[in-house]
Amino acid sequence: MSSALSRRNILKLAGGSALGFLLSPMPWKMLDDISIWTQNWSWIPKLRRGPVTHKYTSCTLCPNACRVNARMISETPVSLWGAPDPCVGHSYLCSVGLAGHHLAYHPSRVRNAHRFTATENGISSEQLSVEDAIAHIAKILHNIHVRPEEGEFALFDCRPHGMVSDIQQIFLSHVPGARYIVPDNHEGRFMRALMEMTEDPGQSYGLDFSRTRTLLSFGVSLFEGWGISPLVVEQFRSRREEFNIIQIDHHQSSSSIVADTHIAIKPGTEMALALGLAHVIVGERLYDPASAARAVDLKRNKPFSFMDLTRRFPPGRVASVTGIPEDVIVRTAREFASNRPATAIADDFAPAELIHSVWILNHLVGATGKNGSVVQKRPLPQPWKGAHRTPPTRLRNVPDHSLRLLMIDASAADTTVSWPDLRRKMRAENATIVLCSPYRPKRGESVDYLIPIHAPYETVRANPSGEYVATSAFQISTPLWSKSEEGCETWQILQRVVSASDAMTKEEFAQLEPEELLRLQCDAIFNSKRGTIHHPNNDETIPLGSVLSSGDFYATLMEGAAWSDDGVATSTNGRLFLMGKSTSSAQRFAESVLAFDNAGIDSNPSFPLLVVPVGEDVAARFGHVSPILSKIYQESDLKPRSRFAYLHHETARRFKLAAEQRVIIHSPHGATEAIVRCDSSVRPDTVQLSVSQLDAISPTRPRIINSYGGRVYTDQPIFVRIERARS
Amino acid sequence: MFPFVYDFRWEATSLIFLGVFFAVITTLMMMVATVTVRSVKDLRTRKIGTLRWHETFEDLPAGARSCRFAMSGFAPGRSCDNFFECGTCAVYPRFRSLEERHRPEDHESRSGHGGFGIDEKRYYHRGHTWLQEEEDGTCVIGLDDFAARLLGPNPTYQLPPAGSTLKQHQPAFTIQTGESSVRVVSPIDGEVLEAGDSTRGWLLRIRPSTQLPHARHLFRAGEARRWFQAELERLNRLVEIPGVGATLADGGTPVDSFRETRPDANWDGILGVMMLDV
Amino acid sequence: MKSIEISPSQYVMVIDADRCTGCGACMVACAIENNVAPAHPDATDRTGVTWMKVVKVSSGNNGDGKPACYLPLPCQQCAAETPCVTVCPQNAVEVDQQTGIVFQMSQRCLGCRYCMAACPYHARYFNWWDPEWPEGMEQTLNPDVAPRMRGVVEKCNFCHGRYQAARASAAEHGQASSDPVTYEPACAQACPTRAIKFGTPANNEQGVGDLVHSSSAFRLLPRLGTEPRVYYLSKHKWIRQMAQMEKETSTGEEVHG
Amino acid sequence: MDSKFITRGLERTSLRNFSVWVLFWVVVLGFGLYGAYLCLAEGLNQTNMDNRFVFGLWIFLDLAIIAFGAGAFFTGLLLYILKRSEFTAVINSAVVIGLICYSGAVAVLAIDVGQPLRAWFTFWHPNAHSMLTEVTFCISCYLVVLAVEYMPILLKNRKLKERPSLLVFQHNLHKVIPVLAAIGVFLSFFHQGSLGGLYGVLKGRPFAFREGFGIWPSTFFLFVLSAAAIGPSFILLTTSLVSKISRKKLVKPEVLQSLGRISGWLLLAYVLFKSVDTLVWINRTSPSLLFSPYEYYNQESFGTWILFAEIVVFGLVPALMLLTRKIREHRGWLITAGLLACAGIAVNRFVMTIQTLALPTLPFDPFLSYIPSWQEIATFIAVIAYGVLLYSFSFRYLTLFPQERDLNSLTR
Repeated sequence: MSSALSRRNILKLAGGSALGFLLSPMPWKMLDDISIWTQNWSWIPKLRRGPVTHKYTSCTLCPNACRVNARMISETPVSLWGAPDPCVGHSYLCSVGLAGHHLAYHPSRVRNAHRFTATENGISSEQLSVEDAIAHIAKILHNIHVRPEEGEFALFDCRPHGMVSDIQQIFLSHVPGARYIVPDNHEGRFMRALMEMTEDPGQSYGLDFSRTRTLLSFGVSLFEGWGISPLVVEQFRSRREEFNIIQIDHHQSSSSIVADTHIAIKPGTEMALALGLAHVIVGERLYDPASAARAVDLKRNKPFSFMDLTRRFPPGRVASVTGIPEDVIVRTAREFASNRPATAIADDFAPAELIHSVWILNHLVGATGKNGSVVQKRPLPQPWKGAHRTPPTRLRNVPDHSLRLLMIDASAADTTVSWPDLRRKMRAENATIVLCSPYRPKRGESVDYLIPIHAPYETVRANPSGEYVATSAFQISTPLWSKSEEGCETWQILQRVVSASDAMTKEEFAQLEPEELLRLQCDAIFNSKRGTIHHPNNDETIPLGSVLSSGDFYATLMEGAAWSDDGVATSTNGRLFLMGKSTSSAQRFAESVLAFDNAGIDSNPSFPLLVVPVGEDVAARFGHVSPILSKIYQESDLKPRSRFAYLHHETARRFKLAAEQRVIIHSPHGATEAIVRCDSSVRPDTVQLSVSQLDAISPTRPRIINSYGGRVYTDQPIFVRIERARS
Repeated sequence: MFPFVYDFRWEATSLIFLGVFFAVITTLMMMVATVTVRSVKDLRTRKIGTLRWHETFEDLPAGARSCRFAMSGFAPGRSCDNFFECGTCAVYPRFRSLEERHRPEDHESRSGHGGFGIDEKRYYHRGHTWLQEEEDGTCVIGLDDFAARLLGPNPTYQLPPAGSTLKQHQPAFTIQTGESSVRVVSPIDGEVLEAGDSTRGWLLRIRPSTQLPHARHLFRAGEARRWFQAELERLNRLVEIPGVGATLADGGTPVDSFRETRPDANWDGILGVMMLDV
Repeated sequence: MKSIEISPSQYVMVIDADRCTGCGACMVACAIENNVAPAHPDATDRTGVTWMKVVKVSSGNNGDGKPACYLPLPCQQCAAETPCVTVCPQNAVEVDQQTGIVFQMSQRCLGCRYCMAACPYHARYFNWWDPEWPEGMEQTLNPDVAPRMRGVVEKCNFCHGRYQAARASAAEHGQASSDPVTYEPACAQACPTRAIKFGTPANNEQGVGDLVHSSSAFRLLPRLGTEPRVYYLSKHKWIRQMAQMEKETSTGEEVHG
Repeated sequence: MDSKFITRGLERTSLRNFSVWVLFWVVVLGFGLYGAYLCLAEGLNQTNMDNRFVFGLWIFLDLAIIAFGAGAFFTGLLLYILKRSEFTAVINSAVVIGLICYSGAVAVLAIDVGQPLRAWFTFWHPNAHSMLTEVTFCISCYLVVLAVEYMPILLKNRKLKERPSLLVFQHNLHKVIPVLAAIGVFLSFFHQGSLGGLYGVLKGRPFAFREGFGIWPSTFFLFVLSAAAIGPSFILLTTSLVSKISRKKLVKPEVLQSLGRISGWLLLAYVLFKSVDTLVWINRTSPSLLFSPYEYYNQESFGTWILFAEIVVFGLVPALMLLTRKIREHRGWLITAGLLACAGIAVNRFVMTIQTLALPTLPFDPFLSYIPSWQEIATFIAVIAYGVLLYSFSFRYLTLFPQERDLNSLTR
């Protein structure tokens, strides 16, 4: 009984308390807390608050030196945007540039110097102070100094550009026997080819599209990468309607997708087309008389004239070689010659003869030396005019196994260096590679020392404009963060190494700070008394003359202003050499043309498809871009991916293949596996493969050049056959 | 959900929807509440005994609930729906009068059937107990042969003390046999005067609160015979007893203990089902 | 089939398919502007979070001189029968009547993903992982947009943060809260070729008012009656027909609607 | 050992066998729960669902088992409202099955959402226009109803009913069961329908979109009808399965047959309506959205055969079988027919969920495929194991089939 009573009491108590609990604010509070908790998890980052300010600087990720408008929250950049820039002429940022401020936080960022030693189980790394690292390297350098037979000391400048490269050359000039190595290929080759064909060797040229009506592009990537593209994009932005783009491309590249006309050409036959167009222009007398008069070897020349040469390329024949309908060739030639100002451009990495032939087209329509096409410009005034400089050596010209100590300047975001090539230049035993980079070395990059340098926007950097802009320009990339102590620039490391190993013979550069360097540059420009300054804050342009002192000039540039040179009155009476100034080069060109004579590339029937290599995920290959680019390269199918083979639907049908099917790609030299993707922008008789798939199937290890713009060149064509993989 | 919640929508659809929802919720809660209240009431007004009998009755297998007139063939297949309370049964009088007319012999005395001693003087209850009136107006309660054979040798009895009251159809005493125990329901209301044991032939002496002849729900000899037969068949359906078939046919004496013949059977279950304790 | 639902004071986006080079700048700018985290190592194009997603579309043939094109796909901000709004069990999706922007309240979303099943444009994204930024990078987050968490749905909202900022500064300059303010989403600002135009037909910023009525304007799956606020432009017939599910047989009129 | 807990007159296997059986399923359950735990702790990245395949195995599971669980409400309807007393024989079992199906479905739904802790937001800010809101509300209410209906069955347990308080509570509860059944019918009608509505309203998914009456697409009614149709079949199947495993006669064959007959009629009606609906969809609804229905079926694995299978092989055939006395009276055929019917509904739910998501809507979309990850499958298995366990315990210690005692001998 008592137990029953007590049970009832307990029940009452329980029921009562339950009811009371419900009536109390507690349950509602708990709901509230749960909802709040489910909405703010502790590990979701909190947002910074603070005043919004804007800071102007310029991007150093590529030679375009784009003007940047940084949105800052309490002294930290939260987003970067392009800023209008009449001097350099473009006002947008590419996808990589938009995320440039992330690079300081890149996952593979390093803050300390490292030494890597190969052990039986992989590479082991140890940290050490920058001083120690420099001391070690200086010691090696010293040994080289004492015993030259041990091998050479060299600096590899991943992107020779502007005054930093300049000062590095000057330093090296004081180290006996030191080499200054540059990549086999770098920007501006197309422009420099012009030197061979014009009279005055002192002149340098730039492209001025501001009035161009017809742009004839031989497979240049017009909308990605650097070099010419920003100039094109800028015109595309501002005056798309009267800017007529003809893109000659084997597949439908992103450039051809937006071009007004896309002429699909059989890969490797571009030169034939160029000469074919020249044939029509010459034959129909469409060329610009003035220029024709300047061209000494157009009509009569020994052993033969350019006309003789072009006779070999009648449209009919060119059509058969290039796979382009004859009427299209003729129409294009007429349009190019009539709708002027017109400019033809080729890629820096295209074969020399193609570049040459493209220039010939420009000469014929009188683009050279005309405002609105190819204009002359004066180079950027340099300090230390007289200083002695170590001449650059192309990587491929460096004798194999000759280097004992190599320093690599990887301050440029893009390092298109082929690492195996580099390795081959090193001594077989006790060779030392020093990588100066803000980031840990990527896979396959075996270095001995890593010395951290500043990431972009962390320090002041001189930022001269690219080779192509119509007039030289100069900006300073000012740091977005208050300058951090550790880390510095490659040239400073070089400076310290050199002076530490008593190799340095000249004391004058021993203590040179980045700012001083920039001041010297500014002085040089200021003293030239040329050009104008554009200030983004008030968006006004003033002549340099109106600036009182070099100090003021420097200060203005530090605020994000840009200096640009005056245009030069281009002389139009200089002689032109269509086939090349020197008889030797003319000979070479003529021979290559004759060699091409019965050319076009013939495919082997058992390997019917030509491989068109495409650059795969930049983020994957180039590593050091913002992780946010994964949106493009990982979280979308926008760009060609490795492990896929892209085929035109017709091709797929022809070989009875379906999308998402596993296939094996056979070439005479090997086979690789891939998954089929159908893409109508691929030329029917070709297959698009990403560069990483080429190793297995190409005759030689493919020499990949500039895969940034999604465009890749290999030494020789690769033909393949595709078969379904049986699983 | 409620008007005071942020962005509550004052629109027909929501209002109808929520209206229905709250209606359902309320109904549910009301029902649970009512049930609880009723239960508490039932617990208070000590009806628990009857209620338990009713529940037990509901839980009995259909076979155990067949109407007495179904056995006598007047209401074939009819099963009881009045908790064996023939006293308050609506159909009882009609079938009874039918029986009176067509089966007078039921009330003549007979010797035992199928080896089950059936005593003229005794009243049998469906819980396998019998009642016998003594001269002094008291009654004695005992277990019938069928039960004895079910229980097997020397079961132990827990009998209520003198003075405790018995309620019809409600547990009177408990029998322990083997590992199983079974509650035997009282055949009638009354008060315990004295506890006996198996040696004295009866288990309880009681003073019934009603005169036995008026206790309609009890069986007299003739009816009991048919009932025993029915029970045998029911038992046989639960477990084949060797020889019982013969018994049914020629009325020979069956084994003394069903148990020993079929030790493999679930006797606990059988006891419960046969003696109305499930 | 032009929209009648879209009031001229509501925002529209006009994307010129013929100008899109597929560079992806809009995707990056969008992710940075709206605090979308970099991809989780295991993320794919089917599990990523890309409010603005550019896709390459093949014609399957020569496509009269243009075999393929790029289409940037933000949320289409449907003006009529907005599919995601009606299905959300707890009103986590709202249409701002003034701007017409379809806004996802990720704080209230329970991640049932019903809205994603409902969206014919696949413009909604689920956070399959917790958002994670490399150490230090969270300092560069945009203070105007709250980062989301694992298990909720999110999508393009025409850079709502920017809209509110613009609205605030407009109010400071004493502009009435009724008339539309001028602003530009991150994707439009970032596009190198100016393929993305944004504004209200009323104010005709960047000429959107005229563009939506041009003969080359079209919208995705118009027959679903969702009246998207995102218009596309292309001079190529196959692109217009493909996007509107018109069959080759259909005549120009139908295409232009 | 535990014989004191087993209803008197029911013969159950020895505790040892039972323990072995239970142990096995507990292990399975444990494995499944681990998978479910991963999905809760690590997030839904553990599954193979993605932004395009937003629903997968789980939603299919939910729709299927909730349809199977419909036996509970439908038997309730027959017994308490249409007074078909013969179904007392199966009502208890039906209620237990319903409880298992619904609680299982709700549990899986809780894992399926990205933020389970916010699930109650649906009640706090309900959007009355959303089918999912209707589903959430109805299912949670009906789960309560089922729990209450399960109560008396539980309290009739031999030991529990010894307690006077429980006894009277059970007694009174049993009196109001018809009201509960009525509520159950009402709720079931709406959420079974809304489950069909879920996909039927998606105009953005022309493969699933259907026109309808008022706010309800035709799938709403088709789902109600189909659920009612296979509810009895599923009870028929489970009952036969249980009696096979327990080697007992549980109900009189007539009961199963009349279940089959009712199932057959409803299935026939369903097949007819479904066919009409499909024709309307093919000839009007889908073309009006410029989607040619034939293109749905030349995608990869889903040919027109799936339509044929759904309507004829798993629809019309079992319906006719169940309506033929001869076949019905043959136990084996009866079960086969029931199986076919249930399979048909499963196929229907599969088509509505998985195929709908696999098919592209944007013209440049690919056809998508999806294979569930082991965590998803584990969670699936967990539900089954949970069901088996709950049913096994109920069957051992409660009286699920009142007729069992009259149909079986009590020999071991």
